[in-house]
Amino acid sequence: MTKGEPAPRRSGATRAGRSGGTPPEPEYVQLLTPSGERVNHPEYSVDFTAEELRGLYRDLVTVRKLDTEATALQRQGELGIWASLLGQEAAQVGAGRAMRTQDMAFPTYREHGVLYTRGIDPIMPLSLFRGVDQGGWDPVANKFNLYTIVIGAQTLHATGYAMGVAKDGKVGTDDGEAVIAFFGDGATSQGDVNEAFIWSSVFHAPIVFFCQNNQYAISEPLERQTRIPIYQRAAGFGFPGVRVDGNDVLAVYAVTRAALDNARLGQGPTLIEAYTYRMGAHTTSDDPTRYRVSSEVEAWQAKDPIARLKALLVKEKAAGEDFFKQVDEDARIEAVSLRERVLSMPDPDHSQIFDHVYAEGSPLVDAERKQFEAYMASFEGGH
Amino acid sequence: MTKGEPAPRRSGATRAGRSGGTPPEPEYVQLLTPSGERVNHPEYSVDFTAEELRGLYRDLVTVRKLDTEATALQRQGELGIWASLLGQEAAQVGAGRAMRTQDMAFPTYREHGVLYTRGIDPIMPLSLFRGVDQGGWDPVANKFNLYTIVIGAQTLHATGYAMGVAKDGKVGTDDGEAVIAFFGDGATSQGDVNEAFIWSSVFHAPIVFFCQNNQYAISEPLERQTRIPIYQRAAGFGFPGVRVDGNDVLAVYAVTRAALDNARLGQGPTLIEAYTYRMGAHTTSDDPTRYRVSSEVEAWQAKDPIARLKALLVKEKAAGEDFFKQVDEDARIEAVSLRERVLSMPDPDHSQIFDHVYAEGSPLVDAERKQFEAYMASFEGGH
Amino acid sequence: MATETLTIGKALNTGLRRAMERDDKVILMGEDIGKLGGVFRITDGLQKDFGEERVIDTPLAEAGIVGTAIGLALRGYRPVCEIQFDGFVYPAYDQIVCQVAKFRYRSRGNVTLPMVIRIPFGGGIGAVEHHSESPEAYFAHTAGLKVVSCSSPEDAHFMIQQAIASDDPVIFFEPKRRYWEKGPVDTSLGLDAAAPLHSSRVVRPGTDATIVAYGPMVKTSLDAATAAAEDGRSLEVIDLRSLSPLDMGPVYDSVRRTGRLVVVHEAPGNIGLGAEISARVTEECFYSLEAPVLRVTGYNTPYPASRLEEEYLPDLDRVLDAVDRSFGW
Amino acid sequence: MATETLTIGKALNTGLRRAMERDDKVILMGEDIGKLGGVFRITDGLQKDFGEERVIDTPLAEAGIVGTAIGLALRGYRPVCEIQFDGFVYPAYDQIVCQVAKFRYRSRGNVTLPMVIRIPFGGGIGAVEHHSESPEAYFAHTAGLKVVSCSSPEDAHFMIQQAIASDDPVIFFEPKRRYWEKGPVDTSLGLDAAAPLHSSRVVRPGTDATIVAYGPMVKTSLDAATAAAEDGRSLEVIDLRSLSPLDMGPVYDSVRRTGRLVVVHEAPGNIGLGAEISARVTEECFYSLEAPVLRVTGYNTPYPASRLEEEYLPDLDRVLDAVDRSFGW
Ligand SMILES: Cc1ncc(C[n+]2csc(CCOP(=O)(O)OP(=O)(O)O)c2C)c(N)n1
Ligand SMILES: Cc1ncc(C[n+]2csc(CCOP(=O)(O)OP(=O)(O)O)c2C)c(N)n1
Ligand SMILES: [Mg+2]
Ligand SMILES: [Mg+2]
Repeated sequence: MTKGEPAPRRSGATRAGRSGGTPPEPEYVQLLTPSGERVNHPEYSVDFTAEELRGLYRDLVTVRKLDTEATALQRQGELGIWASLLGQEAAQVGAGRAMRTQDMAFPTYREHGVLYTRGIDPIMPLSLFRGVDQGGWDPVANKFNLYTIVIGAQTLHATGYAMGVAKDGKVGTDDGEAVIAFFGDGATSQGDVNEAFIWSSVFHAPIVFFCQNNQYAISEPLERQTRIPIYQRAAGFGFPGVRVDGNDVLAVYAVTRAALDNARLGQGPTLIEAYTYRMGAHTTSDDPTRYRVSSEVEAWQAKDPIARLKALLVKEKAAGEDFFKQVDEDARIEAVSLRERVLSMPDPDHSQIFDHVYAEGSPLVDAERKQFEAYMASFEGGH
Repeated sequence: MTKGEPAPRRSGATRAGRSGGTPPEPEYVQLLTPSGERVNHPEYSVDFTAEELRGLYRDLVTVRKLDTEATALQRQGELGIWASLLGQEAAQVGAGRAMRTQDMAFPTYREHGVLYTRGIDPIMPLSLFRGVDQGGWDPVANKFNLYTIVIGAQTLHATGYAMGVAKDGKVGTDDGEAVIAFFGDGATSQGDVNEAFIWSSVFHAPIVFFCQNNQYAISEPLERQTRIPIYQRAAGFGFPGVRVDGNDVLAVYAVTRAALDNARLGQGPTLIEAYTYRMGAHTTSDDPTRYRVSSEVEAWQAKDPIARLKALLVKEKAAGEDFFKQVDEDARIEAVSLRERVLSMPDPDHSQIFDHVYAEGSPLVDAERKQFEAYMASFEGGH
Repeated sequence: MATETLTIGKALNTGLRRAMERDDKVILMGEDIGKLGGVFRITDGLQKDFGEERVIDTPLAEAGIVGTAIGLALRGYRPVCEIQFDGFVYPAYDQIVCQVAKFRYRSRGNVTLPMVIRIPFGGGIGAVEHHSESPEAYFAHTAGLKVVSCSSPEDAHFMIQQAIASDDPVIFFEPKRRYWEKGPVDTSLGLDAAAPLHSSRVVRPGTDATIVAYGPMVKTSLDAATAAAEDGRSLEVIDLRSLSPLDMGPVYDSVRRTGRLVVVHEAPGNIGLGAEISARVTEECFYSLEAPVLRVTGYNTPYPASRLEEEYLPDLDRVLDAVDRSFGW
Repeated sequence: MATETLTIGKALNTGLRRAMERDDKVILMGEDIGKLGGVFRITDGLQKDFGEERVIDTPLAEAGIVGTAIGLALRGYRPVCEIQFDGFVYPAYDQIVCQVAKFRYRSRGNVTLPMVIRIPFGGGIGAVEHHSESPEAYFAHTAGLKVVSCSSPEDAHFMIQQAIASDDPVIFFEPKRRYWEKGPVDTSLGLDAAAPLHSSRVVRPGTDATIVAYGPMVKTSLDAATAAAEDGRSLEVIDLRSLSPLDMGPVYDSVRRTGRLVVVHEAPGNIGLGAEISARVTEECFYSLEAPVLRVTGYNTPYPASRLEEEYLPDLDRVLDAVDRSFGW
């Protein structure tokens, strides 16, 4: 992927090449059709080497495999719940790979694919969903915040962090830092998210708002949140919005890279709407048959993000059967390792209840810890 | 004022006729220049009879006079604080008179002019600012909600009320009901206000969002809240926004009437930005010399809403000296009466502390009331 | 008589249905309450039967839910808001504390806001963070709100109807870990037959010590009483039912008889309901108390990861331990 | 030694200035804190001297203030947020309760959030609604937050610096009706010379009964003690200073000596700080108490119109009345 110049700033989306399929696709930036054709785009064309394309493919497959394994682990009672990214791999891998090392991400609870691209051990979110902890990684050191479950809250954290980047003088040059905030279509209704738009606009913060519009907030379809396309929200706050085919990893990469580079160069925020679909349930606790028809899911199946990249690789002879097999096999091994490590994950020590409540301690917590330990010890005494 | 057809829906403002003065005026709908010239507008022209113009003039003068009296009462220690509308008379009278009897308003703490047009006794807000009560009028019966001090909160109440109007089937016809929510430029930054935009758009509620952009939120100038004109916020939520010269009572009337009628006819929300200026302090507790220069205030003085209507009335020979004198005299008498009634306003009875906490009572409040009464009685016993 | 065996969840559902049948101004608002029937299915089938105008899937914003409900109440509706989980009520906190709680007072009685805000609360379901909170003290400390919690199918069925019929705003805490507990409900009875909404109740008489609990901890306390009985100790268990206002009469009566009181709740103890009950009981029953009022509560830490919640939450053993300590005073 | 006579407001201002001089990561955020210096002028002159990058006039949105402050803290800053009035903190409640309070815990200590949220609180200034609230119990009940309140210029000056220096998030309640009270402050002293931030303190020794208060009610309690002395009654007054965690040691010591305790605060009594103190003191000093702990608080109603606040708020007479009742028990 040639780094290229940051794309010029733009508001609104352009009409993308329409691929043959029904139903009609919405207007968005697309560089790779569902059938695997490359499409040119006047602003967002990026050259990818064969190796880079294979790398993205590997990411997509691995991320899906790990996610599928997590879903299986939940079904077997090893996780309390799991929020699957199935169908959203391209949006997450594209955005994650578009980040530069120095960039900081603020995820929701579903960004396992982004987490993977940040080089964080994919076991990390599983301890959270297993109930062992509430996020085991160091968010600042890893430049990837803790998962945030309260809808929209992280967009303000991201904005503040980006204000700090600007305060540190880390914008305006090629090696500047940018921030990316992830959230869903449902989240756009929260006050916090709209306040984040306001703050980042007023303070001209180096931030990209990356909305995965997966068409649903649990059971509620998009029209419960907005009457107009989400990317157009940005116009009301004075910064550009763009819609991208969220199942097209190349387009997501290109659009996100451009927006991040704009941010790091001091050109302020961008809202990206990655138009995609949640192929599975909201979480493993959800029953989507109550609120959507299978024909809808099938229609989206035809736009699968992995199939189209594979088609491209095959068509361009950038990869052969061996490669695909190897990727599958490597992903399988990673999944097996993940499973094994989950199964052998120790439960937290009970006294952890009282750890890290305060940096500088508290007599109340100390006293309760003591009582608790004495109480627990009383059982050992032979009750 | 001929009722006319509701104006067609539009997004954004049109370039208004520029009147001679410097500095350049922003783009907004204007029907009457600061020097008192009528301007035609392709969408918002309304015919006013001479009597109607005189009526609006009388409103403006009266409202200003009562407001000035309240400020004086505060200076003399008769009110705890006062939030003056000085400079915003046209925005408030124009919007208030554009409402039909059946319409419902949700004010902030500064809408004394709107309150006046609703036919509510202007003494009402003074008891609040005196500390005698927290709003003495019946908001539902008067179709004018209690003043809301928590910035932005009322916009959601207005939206819910408007949803109720629609639920009641009171939209779609000429005698339908519409709702108007008032708020300031600062309020546009609150999550609540943006959620109100979302809700009213999604539920297609019969509501007009009326933002008085008086250029300041206490000491903070507009650019602390937004980088683009406020009326453009609406575009991000899928409904029209329009900017109007807020010191031009005719334009405010026309634009608000059109938006309210659109709402009552089932065409959903509109955001109006009334571009105006807070000529006085934020409240009597404020010291604007700390944050703005007098030349700015003077420039706005030249756009005074009352002077321009008077100029028109004179030019069109719609009113003579007698009329102006009479209006001043009537306003003076109203102000004197206001003052007298404030001075003779009884303090609330102490036991009111315990009134109206609950509709169905509470043993805790009852017990405290009893204790309180016994305690108070103990002093009468001759302490 | 038409006594059925219902779960608490189903009893709430039938209660909501009755309320909607009784008064067509009753409307439900919340996230995913329509086709999905809510994540706990408490509103299951209600949109199908009453339509989208009365069972409203809202945008995803809690301030919006409560704020627009206020407007709907001003317009004459009786909105019943569902907050999906305890941990998600805070975006609506400003609207609840500054607007819902104060509207009547500010308007000198001109405005009546008959609203119910339903909140599934408490832990013990193995959930991730923000799904197991017990925020009731925040609301019970707020004058102008009424706050209740049910602990049995029967109470669930009638209390939700009473809350909706009340002209005061009511925060209605549902013990989510007990949604699947079953019990008899005579759904043919009218509201007159039910105990007053704001009354507490002795749910198990006893003579040696008193346990006060509400919501999910009522069952825990009853289990503790059963276990204690095996050791020959007779515990009286009182279900508060109303968290604001508190109905302290039955508590005082009981403590005057037993001389010992343990208060149990999941919320952290510090400045929780237990503190208030302790303070009042000490004031009213000063000379009857054989030991200070003891509290068994969640610890004063954030709610931990779910594999720690068994130790975090009060359970039968901790209740009995407190009873022992009371006797050992 | 450089003892000056400062008001509480000015002492906060000089404390903020010292903290900003000491550490250039300290930044101030809030509404109208720049040119205006805040509506109470607590930040007067600071933007002029430290620039707009360190004293930030924010958009008008409290969730935004606290939410972005979290991000700035993650980035290594030490944000000090001003909430303009007590009644306007609620839009930020979700960010405070779910994020600020829990971030360290959730991250197993990986994240440190050194933030201060300053809130002028309490009544008695003749203001309109939402400007006289006492919301401290909401925060003190929340595990993960620390909560303090100052009552003298000296404490104001040092406690604000200590709060900023603390690696824990601190909610800092400023007794707004006392902003203009004067007292000596030795501004040349470093933080080491000051009492620990989370310690309570006997501010007037006495032998007959104990009064516990904080913030604006410390002066009221001291005045009551002076008046009681004239009647020959010796009251010990303790300033809590830290509302979470509570430093109960000095309170227990005192009550063990006096046998009587009255807790005073402006916030409604129901589930307030007074309840917690009553519960703890009763548990720790059960056999020392000659009478139950009594509470003198704001009534359990919304804060009334200002012409009623004199009766609504605890004053010297109500404190003395409670002391009398304690002696009459
Ligand atoms: C403040 C808040 N309210 C409610 C919830 C419960 N909840 C969890 S996920 C979700 C839907 C989110 O939808 P969206 O933003 O589109 O993200 P997606 O799950 O589709 O990725 C809801 C309502 C929550 N987590 N936080
Ligand atoms: C939630 C909230 N935060 C802060 C305040 C304090 N405050 C009162 S008025 C005001 C400025 C409002 O500005 P704007 O919305 O422009 O209205 P204006 O006063 O100019 O009419 C502020 C910050 C408040 N009332 N409510
Ligand atoms: Mg979604
Ligand atoms: Mg303004």
